Amino acid sequence: MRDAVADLVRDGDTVAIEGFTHLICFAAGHEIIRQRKRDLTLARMTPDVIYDQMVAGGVASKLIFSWLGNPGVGSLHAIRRRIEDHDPEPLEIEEYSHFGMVCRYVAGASNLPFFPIRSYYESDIPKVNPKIVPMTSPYDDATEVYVVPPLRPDVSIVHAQRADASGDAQIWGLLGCQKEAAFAGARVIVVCEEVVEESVIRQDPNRTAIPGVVVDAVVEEPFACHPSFAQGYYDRDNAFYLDWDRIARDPETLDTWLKEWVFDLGTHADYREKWGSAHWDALRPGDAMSGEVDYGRYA
Amino acid sequence: MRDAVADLVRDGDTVAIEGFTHLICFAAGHEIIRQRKRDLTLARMTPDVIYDQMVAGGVASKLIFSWLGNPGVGSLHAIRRRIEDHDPEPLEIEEYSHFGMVCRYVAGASNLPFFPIRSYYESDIPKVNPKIVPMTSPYDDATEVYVVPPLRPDVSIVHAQRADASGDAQIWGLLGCQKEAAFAGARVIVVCEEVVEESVIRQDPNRTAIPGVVVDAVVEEPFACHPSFAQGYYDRDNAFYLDWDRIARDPETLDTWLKEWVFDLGTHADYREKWGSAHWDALRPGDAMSGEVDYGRYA
Amino acid sequence: MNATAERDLGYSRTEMMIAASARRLEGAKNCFVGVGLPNIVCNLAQRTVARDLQLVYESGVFGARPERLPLSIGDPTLATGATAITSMFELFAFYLQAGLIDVAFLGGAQIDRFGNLNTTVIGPYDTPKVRLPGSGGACEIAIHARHILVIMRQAKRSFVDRLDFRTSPGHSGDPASDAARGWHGTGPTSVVTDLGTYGFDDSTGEMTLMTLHQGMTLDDVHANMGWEPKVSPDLGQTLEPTTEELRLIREELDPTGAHTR
Amino acid sequence: MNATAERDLGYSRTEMMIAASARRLEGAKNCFVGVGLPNIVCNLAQRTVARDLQLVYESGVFGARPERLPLSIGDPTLATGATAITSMFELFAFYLQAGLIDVAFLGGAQIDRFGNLNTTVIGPYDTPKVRLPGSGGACEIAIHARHILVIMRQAKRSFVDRLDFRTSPGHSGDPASDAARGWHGTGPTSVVTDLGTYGFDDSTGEMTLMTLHQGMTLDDVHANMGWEPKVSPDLGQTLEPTTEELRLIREELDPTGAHTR
Repeated sequence: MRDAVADLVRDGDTVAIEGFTHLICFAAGHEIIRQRKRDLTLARMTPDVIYDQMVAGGVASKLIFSWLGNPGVGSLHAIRRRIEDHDPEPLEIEEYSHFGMVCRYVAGASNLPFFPIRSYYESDIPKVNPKIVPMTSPYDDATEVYVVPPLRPDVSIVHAQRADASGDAQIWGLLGCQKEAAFAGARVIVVCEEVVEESVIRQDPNRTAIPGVVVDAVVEEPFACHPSFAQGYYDRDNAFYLDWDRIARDPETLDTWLKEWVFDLGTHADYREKWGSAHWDALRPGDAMSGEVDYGRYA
Repeated sequence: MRDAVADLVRDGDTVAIEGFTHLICFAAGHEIIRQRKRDLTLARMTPDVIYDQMVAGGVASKLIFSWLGNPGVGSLHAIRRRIEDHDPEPLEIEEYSHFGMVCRYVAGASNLPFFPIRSYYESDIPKVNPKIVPMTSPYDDATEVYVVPPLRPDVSIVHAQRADASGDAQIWGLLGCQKEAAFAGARVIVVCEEVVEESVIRQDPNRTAIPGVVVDAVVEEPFACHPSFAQGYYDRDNAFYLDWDRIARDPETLDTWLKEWVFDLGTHADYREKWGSAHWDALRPGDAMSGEVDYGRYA
Repeated sequence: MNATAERDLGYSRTEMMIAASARRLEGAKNCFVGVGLPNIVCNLAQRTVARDLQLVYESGVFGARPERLPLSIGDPTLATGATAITSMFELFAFYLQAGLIDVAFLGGAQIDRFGNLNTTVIGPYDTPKVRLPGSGGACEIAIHARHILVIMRQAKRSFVDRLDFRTSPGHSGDPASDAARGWHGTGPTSVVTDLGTYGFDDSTGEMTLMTLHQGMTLDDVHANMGWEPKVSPDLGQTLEPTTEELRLIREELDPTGAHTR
Repeated sequence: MNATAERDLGYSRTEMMIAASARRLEGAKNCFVGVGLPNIVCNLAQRTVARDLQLVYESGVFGARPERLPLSIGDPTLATGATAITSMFELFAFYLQAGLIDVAFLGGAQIDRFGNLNTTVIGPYDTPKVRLPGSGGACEIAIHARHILVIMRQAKRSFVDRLDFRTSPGHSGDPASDAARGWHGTGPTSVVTDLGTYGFDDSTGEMTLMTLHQGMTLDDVHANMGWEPKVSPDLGQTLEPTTEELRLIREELDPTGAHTR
């Protein structure tokens, strides 16, 4: 992870760490904080605790998003301080609705100059974001839509349950916009719970979300999504999400947390060790197997 | 199948039987011929042998398509006779490229009034299809694209390997535009190799391509795609594809074939029986299992 | 309307809101579930008035069968055992924008008399007093879901005459113009608060008090509303939560009482 | 150039085309495979000059590992054991239109000197003499694949001065204007026929004869071309198929000789 972030994330980049509640690669965010990257534009549908940490860690000057909260808990206090009080400095924001953000990634992934959606009608959102512009259908119905521009992050970082050494990555459970964000990224880091043999991927090609052809680095990092979750591997650590509300409310407590859990640790392996194995054991779900399908051998 | 076609396919309808080389529901096409539906507009990316049969069977007055051939073999002679010689009568055509057709379904499925693509530049296709129109991006780059209109078939008929009684359908192998065509259809028939328990579908929800909420009828019909194939269930009957070239070249031979294999048979069960079990056994592939993934039990 | 009164009734105001909201899902085939209270409401409805209700989550889940109360709209319990999981693009495009969603729950920091909602900001956008989460999927949900049910605690600062920011559109105030919008959605259908339930007037699109919860008065409503509320001539009393509804909420859906007490 | 000559050479003209085409894939990371001959060419290249070549099919397959020669671009052998299978929307949008495809093979009933292709119709569109398959994916492939290799048998009726219909764009004849198109694709790079191989001139975008196959002459080329062909000053002879290439074609890729003899 250290090399991937050092090589591929550059000061001033637009970085998207995606994953909708699921597969949010906190380990990558921590590494970016640790390497003291600066002036990043952070894109994510839901900034979540990960971007609150990164904003508190001083890496970001701008946020592109569609829902700014601690899901199921409340606010992201470090981000709010930057926006409401410019504390310790202002944070530029550019906001969309979820569908608008998703379609920005789809347009970026598809090399489309714009993407039309039926949203934003009679909403104030386009008034505060000039990138959301109205357009009229050229067909007889002359339907009004809004269009959003493509989003092409300099770096997209997505987590997957498993990938092979070439970066062919498979995901199950919530898909979010991992695929779209990966294809949209100019550089792509795939982090996974397990690096598996290519044959495992090829056994079930319909499960492949991201092909290695768009991937620049593959990092095996178990529990990298903690406190978010990886379907079938570990549960969301809801206690931490709740705790973050307390931690982030007070800048000093937050700084102490960052020092203890990010800056004073060298790697995510240290982070795993610091939590201790009992913590990880408690997050393990029971089994719920998918069953198999037969692709058939045609030789 | 008889009831599904009788209830849901009406004279004059736009009908899409989709499946890109894979999962082409010939059984539905045969039933439509048998019920002597008339004046249909047939939409399909690749009309394939199925629409050659349906056009020869007299059900169609118009074709919407992007590639008109017998894949890997050559021409569709019945359709060519209608287009080139108006024999026995003209056939209206409306043509796109593959990407244009796919995006027509995507727009139809998404309730979008148009869909932009980077295609058709310097091609004569837009000259012969006024529904393909140029549009300029409203952003600074002012990129030129073409847009295609939504396609909303009155009836979409798609085949899947398995579905539950509610129509929740799972597909593996080539996906074509089964999902997009189903969501785009005003009425939807799902035909499948096997109707399975709902629990089988719910074991692997990422495999579900089409949810029952858009499905009007579910028909269990093994080998319904013959001579096309169903991944893991049976191979393409290439001998038939080759043979069709001979059959369709001569209108009389074709009429004899239609009589023998469609009109004189009551159901697809009769069709299966007429081919005989040895024929089906020969098309069975070996096994190539997908392996399982663990969704985890979170209770 | 204090702790004593609540104890007397045998249920909390939040439990009343949940029960009243869940009943509004009777007969619905599917429901787009939001974060927080709507999560509990939909799960209650599925166990009571709408057993075949398909739970849809903007995270991409259709037909969820959660074995526990989801901690968020992206809880792993929603994925395991669901009917279908789709990319978020498909969820928003093929399901929501295509008009397949029957009912969606929305809430907000501010609502006006026409059901327009603000979840973006209190104060000016560029110099916010309180920065709220923003739209999420709410803007498009308000436009495309066939019916919108709003659940909000009532207060003068949230039921306002004029929104600080319109995140999600409601009724325009002119039903003819609303019909001409050509949206799948018919806009907000009901608002359930801790004081009562509201509908929207067919001829004006304006929020109208339909029932008061047990123990609540018109004075309470006036005291907690930023405009002069329309009141139905047939103003009634909201049916109280049943024993079974309360049992489900307390034992199955929110055993720790985190959301409901 | 008759049956005797072919026997003397020890390989067919088709086998020569296949071998010459396959070599043009040297170093390519991935290739968009078309129906028919390109299928065999790509499978040969994967076994010779481009072992890591990822085979991509417009049917939605990336990284196919066919255990047998596919009967069509949608053969089930392409799906089993592939790296990824995507919807056709994603294949065309995320892979092709996004510029991820290195090389694609195209062919057609007609080609002009700038590599424009006709796969739609012979004769007028509304009153066709021969109705051809149409574009399929060819129109967008021609625009987005980084390089286009064309394989076609050469004849006056197919190498024409003027197309009956332009299905897929080639070079415009003005390289400056081509560069300004802003496409990922650089247009046709090579044309391989049964007579020789052609490149495209950097300054005019015009098809230029680079090599003649063993036994072919400039007269053969003139006799089978609808315009006066440009000839490279360094005109050479095409390398003949190797024993190993012929073995692969005959034993593994087309054992029945259906496509190659």
